Amino acid sequence: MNAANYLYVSALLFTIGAVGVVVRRNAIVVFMCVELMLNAANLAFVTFARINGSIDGQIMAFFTMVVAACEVVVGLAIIVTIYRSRRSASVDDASLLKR
Amino acid sequence: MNISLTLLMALPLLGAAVLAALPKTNAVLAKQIALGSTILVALATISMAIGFERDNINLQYVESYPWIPSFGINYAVGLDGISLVLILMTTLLAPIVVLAGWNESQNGRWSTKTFYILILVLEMMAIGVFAATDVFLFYVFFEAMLVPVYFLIGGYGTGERSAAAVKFLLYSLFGGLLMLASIIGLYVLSGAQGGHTFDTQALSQLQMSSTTQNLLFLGFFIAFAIKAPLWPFHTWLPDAADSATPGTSVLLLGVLDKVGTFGMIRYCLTLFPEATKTFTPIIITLSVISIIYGAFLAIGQKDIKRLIAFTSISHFGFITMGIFAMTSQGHSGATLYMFNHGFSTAALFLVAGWMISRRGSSTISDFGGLQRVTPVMAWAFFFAGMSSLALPGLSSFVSEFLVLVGTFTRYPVAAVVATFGIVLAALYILIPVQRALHGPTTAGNENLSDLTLRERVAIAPVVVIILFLGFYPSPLLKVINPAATHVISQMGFSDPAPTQLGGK
Amino acid sequence: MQINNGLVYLIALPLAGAIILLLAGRLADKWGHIFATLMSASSFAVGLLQLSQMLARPAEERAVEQKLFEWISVGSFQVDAGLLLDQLSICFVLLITGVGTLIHIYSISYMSHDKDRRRFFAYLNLFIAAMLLLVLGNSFLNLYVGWEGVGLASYLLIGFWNQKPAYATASKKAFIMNRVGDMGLSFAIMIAFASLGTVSFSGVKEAVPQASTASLTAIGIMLLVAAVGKSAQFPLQAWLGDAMAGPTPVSALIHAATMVTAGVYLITRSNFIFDAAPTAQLLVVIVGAITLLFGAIIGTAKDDIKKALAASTMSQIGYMILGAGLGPVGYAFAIMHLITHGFFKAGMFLGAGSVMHGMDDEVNMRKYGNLRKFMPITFVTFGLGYLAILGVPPFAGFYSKDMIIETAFNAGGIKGILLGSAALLGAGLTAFYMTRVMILTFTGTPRWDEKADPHESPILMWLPMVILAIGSVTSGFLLSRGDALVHWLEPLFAEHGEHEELLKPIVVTSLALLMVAIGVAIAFLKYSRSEVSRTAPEDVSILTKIVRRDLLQDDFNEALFMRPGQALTSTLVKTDEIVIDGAVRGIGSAALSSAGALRASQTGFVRSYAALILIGAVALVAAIWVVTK
Amino acid sequence: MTFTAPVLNYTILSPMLIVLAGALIGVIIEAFVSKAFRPLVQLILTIGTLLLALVQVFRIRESESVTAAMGSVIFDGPGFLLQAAILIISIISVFLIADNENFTALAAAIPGSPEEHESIQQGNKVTEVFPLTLFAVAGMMLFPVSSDLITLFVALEMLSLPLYLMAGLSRRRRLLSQEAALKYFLLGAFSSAFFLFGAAYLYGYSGDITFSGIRDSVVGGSGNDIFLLIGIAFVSIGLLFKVGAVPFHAWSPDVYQGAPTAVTAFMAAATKVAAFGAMLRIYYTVFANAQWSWTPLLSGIAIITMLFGSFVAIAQRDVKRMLAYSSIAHAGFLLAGVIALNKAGLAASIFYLFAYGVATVGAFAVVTLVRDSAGEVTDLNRWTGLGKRSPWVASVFAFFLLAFAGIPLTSGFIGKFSIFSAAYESGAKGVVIAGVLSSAVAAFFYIRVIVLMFFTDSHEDATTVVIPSVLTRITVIFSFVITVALGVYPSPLIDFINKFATFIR
Repeated sequence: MNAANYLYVSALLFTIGAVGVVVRRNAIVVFMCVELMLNAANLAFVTFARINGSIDGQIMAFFTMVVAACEVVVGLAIIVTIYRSRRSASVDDASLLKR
Repeated sequence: MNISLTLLMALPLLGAAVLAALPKTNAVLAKQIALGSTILVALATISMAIGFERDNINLQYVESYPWIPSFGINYAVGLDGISLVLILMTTLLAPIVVLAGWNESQNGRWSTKTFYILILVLEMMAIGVFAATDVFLFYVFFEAMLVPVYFLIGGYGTGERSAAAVKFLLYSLFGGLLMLASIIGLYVLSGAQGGHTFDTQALSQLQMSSTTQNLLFLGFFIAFAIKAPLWPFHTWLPDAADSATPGTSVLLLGVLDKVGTFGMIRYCLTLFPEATKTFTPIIITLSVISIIYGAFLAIGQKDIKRLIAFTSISHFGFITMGIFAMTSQGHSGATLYMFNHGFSTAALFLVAGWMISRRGSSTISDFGGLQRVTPVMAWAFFFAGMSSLALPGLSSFVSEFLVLVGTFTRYPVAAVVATFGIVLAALYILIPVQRALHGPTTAGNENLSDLTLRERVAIAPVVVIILFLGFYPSPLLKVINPAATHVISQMGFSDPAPTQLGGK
Repeated sequence: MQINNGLVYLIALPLAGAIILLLAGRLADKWGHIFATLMSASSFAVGLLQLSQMLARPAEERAVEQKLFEWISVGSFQVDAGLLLDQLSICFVLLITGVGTLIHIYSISYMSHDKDRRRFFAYLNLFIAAMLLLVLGNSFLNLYVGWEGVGLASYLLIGFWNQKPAYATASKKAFIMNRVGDMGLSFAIMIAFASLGTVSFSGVKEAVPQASTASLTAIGIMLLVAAVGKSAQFPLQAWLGDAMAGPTPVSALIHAATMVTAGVYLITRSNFIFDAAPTAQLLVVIVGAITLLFGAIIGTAKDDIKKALAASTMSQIGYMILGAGLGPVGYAFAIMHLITHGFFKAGMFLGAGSVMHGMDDEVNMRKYGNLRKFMPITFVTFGLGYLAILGVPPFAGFYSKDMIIETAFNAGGIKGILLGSAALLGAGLTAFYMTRVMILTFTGTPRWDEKADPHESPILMWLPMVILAIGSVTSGFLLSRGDALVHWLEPLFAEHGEHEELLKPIVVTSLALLMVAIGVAIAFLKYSRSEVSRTAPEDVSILTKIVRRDLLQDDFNEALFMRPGQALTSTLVKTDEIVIDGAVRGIGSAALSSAGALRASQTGFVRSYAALILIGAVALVAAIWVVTK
Repeated sequence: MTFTAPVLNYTILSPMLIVLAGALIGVIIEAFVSKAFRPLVQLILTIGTLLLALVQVFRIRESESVTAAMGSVIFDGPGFLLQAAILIISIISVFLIADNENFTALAAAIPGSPEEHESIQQGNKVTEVFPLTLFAVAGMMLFPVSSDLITLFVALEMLSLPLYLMAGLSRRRRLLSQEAALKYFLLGAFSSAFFLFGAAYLYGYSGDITFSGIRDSVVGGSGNDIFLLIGIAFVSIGLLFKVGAVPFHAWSPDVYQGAPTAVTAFMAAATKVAAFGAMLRIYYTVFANAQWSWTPLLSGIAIITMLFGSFVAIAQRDVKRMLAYSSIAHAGFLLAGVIALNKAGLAASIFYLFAYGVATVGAFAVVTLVRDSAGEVTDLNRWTGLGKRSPWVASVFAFFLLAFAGIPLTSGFIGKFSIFSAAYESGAKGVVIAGVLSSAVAAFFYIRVIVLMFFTDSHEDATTVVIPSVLTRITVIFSFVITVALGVYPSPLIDFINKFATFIR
């Protein structure tokens, strides 16, 4: 199978994630879309590792996962706090700061 | 190295420092210290002027220390005839302004001492801007000067003072930033041709394409044209003069605006001779427009301070025309004009200021018949007006005539049109003279008091200088001539030989 | 040329007087008038001394010079503050200081009730100094200083009672119209420097032979413009009538005897230019001829005694300008007429002042009448002046005016006939309006206001009148005896060849006297035989109305200059505010509103921010694709 | 197969390790020291740590070996300068953070809830902010010295994550603060994803994750250009987001306004140094030879950023938002230094970063002082007449504004001059002209604030200026002195920077 196809999949996933961030309102879902984008990048890393025959890309993927996990911790903390304050997880409700 | 110039600049700063250490409450002491410092500076300048070698065309009192060596920036100062004359004007005007505007600071937002600190800082920067021989140093003073003036207008002025201050600052900053772009251009060019430098002499040797030269020239010129101010960049001036205190106006129109015309000589002409030649027709046209336009607007004003501001626009038109006429008469005349304009505007503004503060109004029609009520004040105003319309026998005549004659030999049409300005000058002076001084004494003016001794002492030196230089301008001309001729010959110009009309 | 270091005192004395009186303020109120008179008299004495020295020298060496100091020196533009006293200027010096001193004396009494008398004398001294500088300066630029100096003094003196708005306006008008003329002088100096390289009289004179006619014509025309402004000639004549707002001694000194004749001096002084510029010279005679008629016509309808005399002055200076424009042969006659006119016109003005003194400052002649009984000295002196101005032999005017008429006829061709006829017609008109003045003032029945208390003036006033009257009688005869003045001035002017005579002198004289007789007769018929009404009749022809409105000179100036000027001014003021400042403010508000619009892009919704990033990303990729394509 | 121990070269890493160690100790302190002592202990620890790290940075500045951790970190001249700048700015920011008026008592409590009141009454303090700061500082220090994609990404997250949290800790107006944290977090994560995706393509292009490897590929031009371009574009997005360049700027006004002012100061100043530091390294070394592809784009972004920031700032009514837009405009100016791509540009950028960072902290420090009974007042309309009531504070603030505007005799002018001249020298005249024009626009709103403070009479609901704490005072005075000194006599610093400003590739 052509390695390029994996790249297309990765690009597709990235796009889905990016569009998801823009169109979804629930903060958790938005955040999951970001995770999807990160994983799309991971897929690209792994694919390139395969293409280039080096292991660096795979290492990068592991790092990404760890970092993503950290991000989840911080992100959920923020989202939960704001949910508790506002009783809403919609990102559109948090729009006091503008102009 | 002779450090006279640095010491001269340090003097007002020292005065400002002493003032800063004073308690706020002692306003009189603050005034006295300010007066003392400015007088000291004036005396120091006079002694330097006496030591100045008139026939030496090289810069004198030269100092140069590295300031930011990695950019090739030096703290470099020096004097030629032109800058000496302008510094002399600045330092002579400063004590007069302090003495004349003794109570100007009392309606301010801040204390008296702040007012005088700002004045002294401004004086120091004015000396610096005229003395700088490093373009970067010049620019630093050029821009930094705006700050004290801004606070002087906005903090101690009247009426729409903050709006006027902002307008002044924005106009000037805009011009300054254009100049900054040009300075950066020069800097980069000099880097490509033998090392970064800001030395005026070295920069004048740069090779550049005519397009580059034209663009860089415009950056400088627009900045100076705003400052001078030349039509159509003038609209900040009436507002600023309207709002500022008379003393501030004197410093603004008399000193600060001269930086514009001085800059044209020192930077536009010397650094960009070719571009100067390209743009001269346009600039001469703008000058002539300024002369006539400023005069007409002055005639149309109802407020005395705005009127004086517009007369200055007309006068700056003469100065610019003289500079770009590229004849020794035009050039010397323009420099002399700068000096004379300083004093004649000072006289006008100071006396107008006294009239306004007594009457509580600056509308010309509120006055009337002052000659019978306050004869000395009326005489002072009349004298100032005569000086402004360049009556022969007063100093401004010499300079105005030199500019006209110098321009005529190269640009007769411009000179002829500009000469119509002298008729308009008669109108814009005599109309307010008639309304304010003549006629029956109008209601509200009956009990105005005449000039006090302090005010008489303040205006006396101005009157003496105007009269003296009207009959005997040689001391100044002898200082100016070598420098002016030097600039012109560097540009590759010489005075046109007498030519007959229509051949023989 | 000889050096004489005494010339400066001529100017310095009255100048010192002016400065001291102005600076001393009220302290000098008690003695100021005497001091000023002494200063003027001392200057006259210095003038006499100079004359005596001058007479002692041979004709070619009479001119003396004094260099005071280097005035303006830039490049090739070198002007020294220098004085020149030659045969021409000594005439003026004596006239100015002599008549000036008399008028000082007169004013002591005339102004004795004015609390600002000291200031008046300071101005008078200032005027004397400036006028002396005008005639003594050795270059056009020095002359210019005096030229504007007398303008200033005239402004100050016309507006001496400037608490009256009309008087203040009159002084302003005079100054501004003079400035128009001064502009001409500026142009002349500029052209002279640009084409001849010098502005001194001697320098220009030397350069004339090498100069092109175009240059000289241009200089000449511009000098004429200057002369027209200062001497109230057509078309810059309108200020002179209004200038009568000043105290009467001022009118006598400045607006009759001396300042207004400065134009004649200028043209005579620049004879070497006009001689070489026929076109300019032609313009000079045209201006002179028009003005002499113009002034005379205006004079016929004036009821204000001073304005009638002013119109007469205008007309008489027209004669002088005409004479000066007739070339070498005419200069001396112009000067002669100038001197005789100085005597008789000053005398008449002082007479008018004396009348006003007695008539509670009334100037309307329709409210005079039969004053000869009450003011005999005034009547006699005024009458002698009257005879002089008419040109009745052997009074002064006869000698000088007759010569000018004669020379005009001799100018040759149509030009000569036209000019001569104009001059003749002017003589007739002069006779008419002057007779009218005499009749209305001194004869007939009294038509006085109640407050009037006609009486003869005190000695300080009538003495100068008497002296001037003596001058009016004798000066013409003395100056023309053996062509004294002509020979005196000869070294200054070019040789003039013999002209063919169109008319024999005796014919011209007879014609002139005939015209005078006709003028006098008409005036008698019109005013002496019927009762004069106290108000000017309204049912008069349109022509009379026009003449009463000074031939519409003010309407013309208003329509052509003042109103358009005012409209232009207010338009420009609005333009400045709306267009230029408006553009700047427009940029400011446009920046603000665009900032407001951009600010709205910050919606506060995090999703729109993300969308912005996404769009940015797409745009960036697209741009990279475009750039690297 | 033998195990080769990696050569870590601890000397090079020591400053960062010191900071990390300090952070960890801080976490332990949170657990073991009693509430009453925690603020003081944490403060001393944090400042001590940062000072120690600063000393260490200076000590190793001329060490012979420059790479550490097997080439993942490269400590060259610019690395040294940037780390030193970050540490100095952090120290003065920590002084502001130490003012506990700024932070909530209990971050987890619902705003307005009884728990919150209780917590306030107990005098609780969120001392966690100190270790968070140290973590962020460590990340910032690592960011500009990273030398491969992994380290770069980890450093990016390391500096970002603590900041997300810190943004939400405000004591007053907590809803706004939390909103700011949420926005910052979501958008930050979003941009990180772009960054990572771009990193993947750079790796795909060169087959290497080290900067030197990627650079070699760019120089050799062997790889697939499309991968390179996608990589450059997406990595740039991540970096441009951090510096707040248009159109990736939208977070910054909201976050600047919502976050506690002390955090805003830290974020605005230190993050900018770190992010531009990394950007300079990447563009000057890795992408240098592909400049044909990115210079035009970056120039465009620089121009838009300058003009947008300056224009929108005109219309702002809130001082923190105004400073945010001003910082956007300054990001545009700094991009000119990146575009310059010459030694002068690098030196100028570093100078500018330091000068701007210090002035920014100083300006925000003044903002923390202007309060009413309900805490800080950032509404500009209520700043009217400040110059009358507190001339010194207002004057200092005005001075910082003049520095931002680039008036001579302030550090801002020297910075602007040097960065524009470098850009001009490289031929980017359009950027210089746009920079000059937007400076003129920018002057408009700086002056507006000065007018408000000095020339407008105050309203009734006037604000007061609290007497600054010693620490805040130190920050303000330090920033002021540096801003003056760098304006009047910048030569020593410029020479110092010139000595070090060369990237080792």
